[in-house]
Amino acid sequence: MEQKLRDGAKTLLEEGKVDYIIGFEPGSLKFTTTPLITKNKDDVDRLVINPFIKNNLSVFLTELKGRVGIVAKGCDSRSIVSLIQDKQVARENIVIMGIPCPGIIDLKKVELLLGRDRDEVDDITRDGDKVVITVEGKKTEFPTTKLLFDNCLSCESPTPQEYDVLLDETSPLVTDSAASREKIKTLEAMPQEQRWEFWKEKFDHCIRCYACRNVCPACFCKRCFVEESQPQWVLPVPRWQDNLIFQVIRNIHVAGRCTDCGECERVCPVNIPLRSLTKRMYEIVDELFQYKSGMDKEAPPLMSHYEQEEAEGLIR
Amino acid sequence: MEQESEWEPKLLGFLCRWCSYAGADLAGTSRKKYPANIKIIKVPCSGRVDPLFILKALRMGYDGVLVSGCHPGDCHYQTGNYRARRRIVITKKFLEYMGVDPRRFQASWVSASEGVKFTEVATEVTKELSEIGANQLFVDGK
Amino acid sequence: MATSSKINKGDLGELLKKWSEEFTVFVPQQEDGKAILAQWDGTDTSFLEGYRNTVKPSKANFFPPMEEMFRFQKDSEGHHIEPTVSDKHKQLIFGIRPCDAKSLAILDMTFKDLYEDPYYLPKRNNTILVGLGCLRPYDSCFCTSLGINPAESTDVDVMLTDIGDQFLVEPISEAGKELVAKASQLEKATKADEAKAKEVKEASYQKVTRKIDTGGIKDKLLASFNNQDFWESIAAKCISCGICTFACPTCYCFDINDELVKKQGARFRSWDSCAFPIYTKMPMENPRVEKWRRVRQKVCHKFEFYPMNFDTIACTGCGRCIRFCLVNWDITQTLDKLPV
Amino acid sequence: MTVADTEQRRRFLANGNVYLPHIAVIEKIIDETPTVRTFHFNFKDEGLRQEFTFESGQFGEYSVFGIGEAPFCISSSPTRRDHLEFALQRVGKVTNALHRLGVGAEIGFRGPYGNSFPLDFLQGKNLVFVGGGIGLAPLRSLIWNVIDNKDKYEKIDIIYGARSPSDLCFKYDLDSWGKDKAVNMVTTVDKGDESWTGKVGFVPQILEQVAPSAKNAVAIVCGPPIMIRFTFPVLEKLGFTPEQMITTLEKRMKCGIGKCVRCNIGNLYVCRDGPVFTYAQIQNFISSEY
Repeated sequence: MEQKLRDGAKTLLEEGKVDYIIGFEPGSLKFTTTPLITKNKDDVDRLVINPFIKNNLSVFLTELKGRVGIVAKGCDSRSIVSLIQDKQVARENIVIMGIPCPGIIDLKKVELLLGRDRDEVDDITRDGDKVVITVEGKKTEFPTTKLLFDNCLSCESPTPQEYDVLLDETSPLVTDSAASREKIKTLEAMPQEQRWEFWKEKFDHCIRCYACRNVCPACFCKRCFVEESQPQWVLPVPRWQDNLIFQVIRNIHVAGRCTDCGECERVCPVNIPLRSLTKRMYEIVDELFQYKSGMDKEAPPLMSHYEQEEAEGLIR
Repeated sequence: MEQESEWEPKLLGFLCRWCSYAGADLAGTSRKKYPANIKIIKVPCSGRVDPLFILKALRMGYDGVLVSGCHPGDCHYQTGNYRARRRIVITKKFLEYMGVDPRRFQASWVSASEGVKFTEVATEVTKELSEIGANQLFVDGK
Repeated sequence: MATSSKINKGDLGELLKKWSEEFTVFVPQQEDGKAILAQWDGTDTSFLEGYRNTVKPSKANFFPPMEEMFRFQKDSEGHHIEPTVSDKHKQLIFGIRPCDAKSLAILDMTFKDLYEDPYYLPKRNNTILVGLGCLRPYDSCFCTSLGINPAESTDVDVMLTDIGDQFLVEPISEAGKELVAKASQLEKATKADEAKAKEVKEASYQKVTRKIDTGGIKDKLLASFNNQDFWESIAAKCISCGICTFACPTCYCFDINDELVKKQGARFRSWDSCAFPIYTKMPMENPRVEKWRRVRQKVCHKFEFYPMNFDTIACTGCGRCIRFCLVNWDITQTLDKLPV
Repeated sequence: MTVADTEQRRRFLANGNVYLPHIAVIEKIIDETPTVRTFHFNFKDEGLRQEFTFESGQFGEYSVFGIGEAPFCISSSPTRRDHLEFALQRVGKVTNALHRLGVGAEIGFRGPYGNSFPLDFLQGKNLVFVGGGIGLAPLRSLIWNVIDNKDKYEKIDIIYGARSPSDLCFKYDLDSWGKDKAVNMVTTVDKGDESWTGKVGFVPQILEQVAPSAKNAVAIVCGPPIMIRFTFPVLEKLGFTPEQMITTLEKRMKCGIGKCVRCNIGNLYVCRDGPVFTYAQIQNFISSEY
């Protein structure tokens, strides 16, 4: 699959069909990949596909000028579709090289499970529904569902629905939707006040690095309300009240665009369970409007459309 | 701490100028009494209300927020209130999930001729806010 | 060399308890498998198990993410300003790594420069640093390239080295000597203990495998300053978040903001980052709209401008920016690729 | 450049804390253009009012309490010291708030900060002032300073321009400089109107026409970044060396004392090492950083 990708990407650049290729190359740390964004056809030999290609590369589409060939997992392709729906990118300017994705390994889960950091793990190998981890020469097997990212566990389209080239046959993804929304279930079971206290405490840790926003393909505004000073909606200081409002509004602003790719939670340096917000919003949108983001590039975006009769009973 | 007996809920209303604002006006001129607890901001359309306004009002210490616009189908700008509806219900559901009492953020459709309905809505919302007590959402500590 | 002493690991709790009488003691507490600098709970020393380095750098204890500078209010006579009372309590940071101790020495230069910073320095002067040699550097660490031995430091008051069942205790500063002299839990170290510590330090040094070449780096950066193609290629995958800045023990950019509620107000300072486009934005102009200019600023500030101003590279090789970067943007690779 | 020594820098700290502002009161407001205003102010504290000194080129951090702080140069001359002045264009949060203030309102002031124009170096030389728009404010402090000590300087050229006649600042000064025999005053606008009789053209073009000699001369330039960028090449053409070109720069600033970093040009901080620079100091970085 990797060779097919490299050859395809090289051809795209050589034939002038795209100006840029966006994909993954090996990172500088163990079990890490890093985005490769290049115009140079010699670079594409570094492209890789492995169980650690966690980034949602579609975030780079809105900042590159020209035509782009992009490597996309199922969730990434949904983000691309959503960007097309919002007219942020034009379909004809993108060549999607689709990867049927069997799920991405969450290194934080590996670390918690083993009680040691990733750089002290020798090897992690994916073998179907098992993951074999080697530590100090000793191999241990774990069920894949214990080690995939939460959002992978409820993935609705492991294989891209929108693509120009599909690099492999569809491969099965083992999901566990109950595990995927376990944190949400716990929250829903709490009394109302306790839920608010939970989020207060979480957002007390926020340092306002804006990684969650900057990495989100759905957060494509050129100017964000948090940076507005006239009027000053929230202060740009890491205080829980301002942090919390920032995140609530961000979630509302991306409702109908968020595809539950999980990137915001993955990148949070202070481990705020952001997906417990985005995933719930994703569900609310589905419950109220039977709408799933990034599934149909011809569909009007959620917030610029309406039905005559919907969402009854919530307004007096 | 404010004394329980002195405390009165403060409600911020964003009212569409074409209908609910006129409705509130009608309630006033026809001497239908609605609670003085509501402070009204006139907006060109319920579609103008960004969920940010709601959060900002709660942050500023209002005990509740009411958004009121034209009945579905009656929008002066054809579709403003339909769009508002999607935004409002999403915000309402989401805030509830986060732990905000759903009674703190309410919405209603009130036409220019419904002075009575406006009085009812304002009275009921104020009553509900009295029941749930002062907004402590953004207060430090606990 | 000052005479060193040692302490049994089992007696460390007693020593921390003793110190708690005089200081607020901060230790690297474990939380969800990560170490964070937090006030010692006064019970045990299990926090040392598995401790490598804290997620947040220790600068937060001196230069917090957000800090009130002063309050103001208005009455009939006009405005009144009330400086925020600086915290006078003495703190002791236990277990700080040599890289982070060095970073404080680097921050001191800026905060002492021309005008003394009235928020950072009092906290700094009220602090005792007890260093702990690092035996398990991460694969992202490159401190040795910046002249740091992970298990040795002159930027602390007292330095501890793990020699098996005991820690070798070396007083470094005058305050450190005083502190050690008062501690009854210590006993005199033997020649063998000192030899063992030396061995540990050498072994630690060897464990740091990531390297950068700092030779002529200032000149290389100056020569590449206007090389837009280079900087664009380096910056391509950056997503302009503040993680590397906030995780960095030597980054100190800050923002200042006011808040006014009902005639009562306060001015705050808070961490800021050169990665944010708004950082340099003026109403009519912004000299760093493009991402490559911001990435260049970050690299040049640490490896070119800081050395020009203070004769020190503003990087300690702690590796946090590499570990936490969500796209694995790696400063060591950038420096490697610098055109000669 | 003339850098104040540490002693002097620390003289006017409020409570010994460099971040605390002094309270000052606005005494007079002059509308310069539709978007630019000059404020005359004085300290509320009687003692400070008497003691406070500064040099031409230095700036202060001005607070509107509850809104924030912004840096502006002191636009009056230290030779005329019954009050202080600053001028600003209404462009952002703080400047808008300042424009909403009336006479008698209180503001916060920290300073003076930064270096100043090198008077020792300028003495005995021909001075060429090149200003654009609100950029005249810092030059104005120096121009009055020079005019009040006329015998110490040689020829004075002032080339000043703005977008339109209504955008010219300090018209009252332009008039009195125009009448001063020691001064060659040239005013230009990018686009004139019916009543405009002066020159029309961008400042760098007019500078090229006026063509002041570089011999024993120093050019002092301040204006919008675009004007500064185009003025240096013209001066070079006229034979000015990088050491003979002085500018005063503006950047986004917060602390004003070289700590918060955002105003750097290379290793130099506009607030700490500037705002006054020779072109020689900044030419490596200015093309891409300003």
